[in-house]
Amino acid sequence: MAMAEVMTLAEAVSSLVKDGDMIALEGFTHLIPFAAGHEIIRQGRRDLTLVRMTPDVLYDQMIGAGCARKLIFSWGGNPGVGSLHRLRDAVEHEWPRPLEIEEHSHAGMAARYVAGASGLPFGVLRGYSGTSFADYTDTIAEIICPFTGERLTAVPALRPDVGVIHAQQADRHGNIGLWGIQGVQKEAVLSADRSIVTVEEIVDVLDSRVTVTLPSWIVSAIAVVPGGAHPSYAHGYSERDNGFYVAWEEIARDRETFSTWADENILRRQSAGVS
Amino acid sequence: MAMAEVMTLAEAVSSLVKDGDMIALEGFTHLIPFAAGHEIIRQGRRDLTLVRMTPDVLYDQMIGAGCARKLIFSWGGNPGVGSLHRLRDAVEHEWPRPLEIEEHSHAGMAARYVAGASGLPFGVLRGYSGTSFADYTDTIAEIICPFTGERLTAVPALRPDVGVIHAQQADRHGNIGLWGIQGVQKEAVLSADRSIVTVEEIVDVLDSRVTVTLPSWIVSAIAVVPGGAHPSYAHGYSERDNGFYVAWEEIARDRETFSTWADENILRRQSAGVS
Amino acid sequence: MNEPSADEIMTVVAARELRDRVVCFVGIGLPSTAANLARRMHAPNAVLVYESGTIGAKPTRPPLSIGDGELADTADAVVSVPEIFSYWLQAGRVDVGFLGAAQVDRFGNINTTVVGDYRKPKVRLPGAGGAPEIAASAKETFIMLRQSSRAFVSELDFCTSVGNHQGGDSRDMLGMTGGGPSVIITDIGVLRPEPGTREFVLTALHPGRTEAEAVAATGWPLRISENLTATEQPTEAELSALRALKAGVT
Amino acid sequence: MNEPSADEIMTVVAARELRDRVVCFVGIGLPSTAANLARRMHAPNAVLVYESGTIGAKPTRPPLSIGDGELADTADAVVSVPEIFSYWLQAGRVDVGFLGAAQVDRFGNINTTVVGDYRKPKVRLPGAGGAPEIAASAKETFIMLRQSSRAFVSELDFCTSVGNHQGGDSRDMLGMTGGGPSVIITDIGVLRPEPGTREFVLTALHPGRTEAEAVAATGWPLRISENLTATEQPTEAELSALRALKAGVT
Repeated sequence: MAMAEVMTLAEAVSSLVKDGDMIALEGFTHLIPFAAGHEIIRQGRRDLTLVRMTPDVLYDQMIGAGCARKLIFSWGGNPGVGSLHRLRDAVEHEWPRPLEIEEHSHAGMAARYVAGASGLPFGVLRGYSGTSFADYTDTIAEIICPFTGERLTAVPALRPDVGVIHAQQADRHGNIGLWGIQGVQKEAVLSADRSIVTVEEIVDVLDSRVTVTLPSWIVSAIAVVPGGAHPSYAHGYSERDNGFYVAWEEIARDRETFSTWADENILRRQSAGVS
Repeated sequence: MAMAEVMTLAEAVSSLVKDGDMIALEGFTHLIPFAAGHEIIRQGRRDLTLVRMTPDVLYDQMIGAGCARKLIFSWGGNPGVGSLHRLRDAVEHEWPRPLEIEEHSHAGMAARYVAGASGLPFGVLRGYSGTSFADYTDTIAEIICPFTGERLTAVPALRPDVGVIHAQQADRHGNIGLWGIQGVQKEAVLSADRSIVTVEEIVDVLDSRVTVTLPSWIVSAIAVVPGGAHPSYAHGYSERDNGFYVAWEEIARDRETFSTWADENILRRQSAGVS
Repeated sequence: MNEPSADEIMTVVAARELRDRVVCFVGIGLPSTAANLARRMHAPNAVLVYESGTIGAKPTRPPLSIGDGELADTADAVVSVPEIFSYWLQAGRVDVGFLGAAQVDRFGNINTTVVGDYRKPKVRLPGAGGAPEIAASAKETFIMLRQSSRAFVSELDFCTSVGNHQGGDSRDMLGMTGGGPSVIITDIGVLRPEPGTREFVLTALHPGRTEAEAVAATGWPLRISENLTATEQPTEAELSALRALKAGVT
Repeated sequence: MNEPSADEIMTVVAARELRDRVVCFVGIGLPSTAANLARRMHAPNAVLVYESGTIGAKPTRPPLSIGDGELADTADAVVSVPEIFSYWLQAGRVDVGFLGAAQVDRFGNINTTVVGDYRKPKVRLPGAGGAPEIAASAKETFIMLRQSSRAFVSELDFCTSVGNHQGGDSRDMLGMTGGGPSVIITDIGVLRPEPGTREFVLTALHPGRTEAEAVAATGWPLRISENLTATEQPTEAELSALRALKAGVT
């Protein structure tokens, strides 16, 4: 058992994320680790398999920047706004490179994360029957209840190499605390081999509002990155920047405006966070 | 959708618990619904299938009082003290009546509750292989992972007729809040067809320490029973009465001392709680 | 007050479908607006469940995303995403699933995945989200989308969420625990499944709309109910509540 | 200071086995006392996990039950019982499972269920609790119980928790993810599995104890290790820490 190590975000990404890794950056609208994703782009990681239930603007950026070889997901849109143009460009026109996709529903993805976090090879759910999903993936199988004979669906566990989340706080021992919408934050860390958690701040004692605690010893690295979820938000620290999500529609629609934006706002920026 | 109804404990038991029901009174050392169990004894319910991971002193009392036909459980002892003499007397000598048992491990029982709460017919775990459990029950079966071929264990869902728990608080809308050791409180309610929740008090706003909330509309009845978990405890309201657990050893060892105790402390007592 | 727009009529009609005290699993966009309108009008005790894990959310304005902070702040309970799908939706605790769609067929099956070939799509849509299991497990489902021959198709390019499957009792054969779609609300009218075949037929027309419009906006030979009714014009109360909701006025 | 009792020696020796920084899933009773003693002595950073869902509990005195309030108050995290078994134990995050037993056999398989016939038991014991999956999934398991021919049996009446199964590689054949029992600590001495056969043999004797005593207190033909060692007498520091722990002195 090793305690989480506090380091800069640049160090965390450089030591824990490798080309070709399967990585899961989670956060269900809330607590999306944008800063960590930008650092991965900045460090030029390639051939990643990106896992995420809702590959919204962050994965649009990472896909547009050419980090990804494959996407495992369940809903790829800009919530309340529309399409993810960089994702669509990759799927529809293989730009900047072809993108393999493995597609599930939210319930299926959740069951896969839970199986991964539980050390089981598969999860079981009522789902997918009658749909087209199984025609395009071998990650959906039938399973029969040994007691009732009912037919259900099995999905294989997700076991990312690296799980990345943003949280509100870490305490001085490296225990992570978060509150508000929990998403699959816990499962993204517990299903992964290694993990990076960016936090708003390090505190003496976790806030009483904390509803999910991750003990220090299951986290690999902690980086202090205030605002590290922007344009997503950290409940109690910031508000969702809905304006940015709306603006993304125009930025991402065109390859050139996207590349200019990424250059100015990611590639030529300093690594984020406290060092 | 119907909101939880606030009523007396006597009314709750009388309207929701029937002879022959499968009932789960849960609380993992913490928040054990003793007062509700005593009311079930007082109202003379018979032929119950009692479900509980840790049938400790409360189920010793209910079994000794003759309420139970069957016990589904995973650890039947007096924690830190020793045996449950009434349970043993029923199993070893069929007193006051024979008791059928269906026996699992904690992990198996937890998986069964989770399956019940999830609307699945079975749960999957790594467990039981090489043990003797499957020789004595048909509620353990092998299941093969359709992706890896691994052999795992399936257990059938628990679906009690009634789930009964104690919690610290209900708010004026009937939402239930609890904190401290959570056990399988949530699953006992969510896996059951009907539910009774006894609470320490009704408050305007749930305490900020609450970590588990059960919305009003999934609870059938709420009864206000301050101290309703004694000799178990309600974190923030009372301490575990370890002395009583130790004293139970002598009370329960003998049929007569038990019957005298039950007569004085349960049968001839007024129904507990606020009316 | 201005005349209601087509979207406003659709939203008001959808809101009217939602009874009080139902537990409603809400998709983002128009369904969320309609459900919140219902909560402000005749269904103050409807429980709104969002896939972000917020149960009993009471947003003051239609949230942009299903994970806006206000949903958590106003919810009775906030649970994890795995839990919302297993303990709440799959367990059969949701009365009404309220879904949007990109394509729908005559049996209320839904496509939100791709237009064209899956491997070489003409348009890559967002995909499933929570919809497949909402469609499978909610006791009934309401579908809401603008009617056009591109959206109301004779054959889906991809079946994301199952409605009445191939009609008749074919849905039941799939072993689903939920009841399937009971209404499709569009900007032109309302469609409901015909008993027996479970094919969706036009049962109501909104003010100013015609049967011919509805037929032209449908990619299969749309049948008209013998009991076709006329939608009641949105009331001033409904319209002003809707506009206040969208403006974030409480 | 008084001479140590047999239970005290057993507890001190068990505590010594626990290395610092391990994640230890603790059964109630003697294992819990030993683990907490270790935390006060040489293993201040050991993480104690109780099946009640408390992770990183730091009790000031040995709890009577695995659900005492102090465990929750002092824990780094409190999770539900289903979660402690699925996300934590089954997932392989526990280094050491620390178990008691009513009966143990030469391969470290454990019975805590019944003495005699299951259907007509002579003695009905509490049953499994968390032990079967602790024994299956922890990276290694420590077993702790008083040695007697009634407890150390040639054949278990019921196999509650699997140790080295039938010896050799038979445990591995069961597909378990954890490593199995690595030590049995008794009031007489210490037993460890012989490489290859994985049968437990006597490897240490406590002060004042004899091989003959150990053999007499074992229901199978106990073998003695060629490298039999003598347990170091509990130090004053160990004893006073143990007694302070039991008295609830912090």
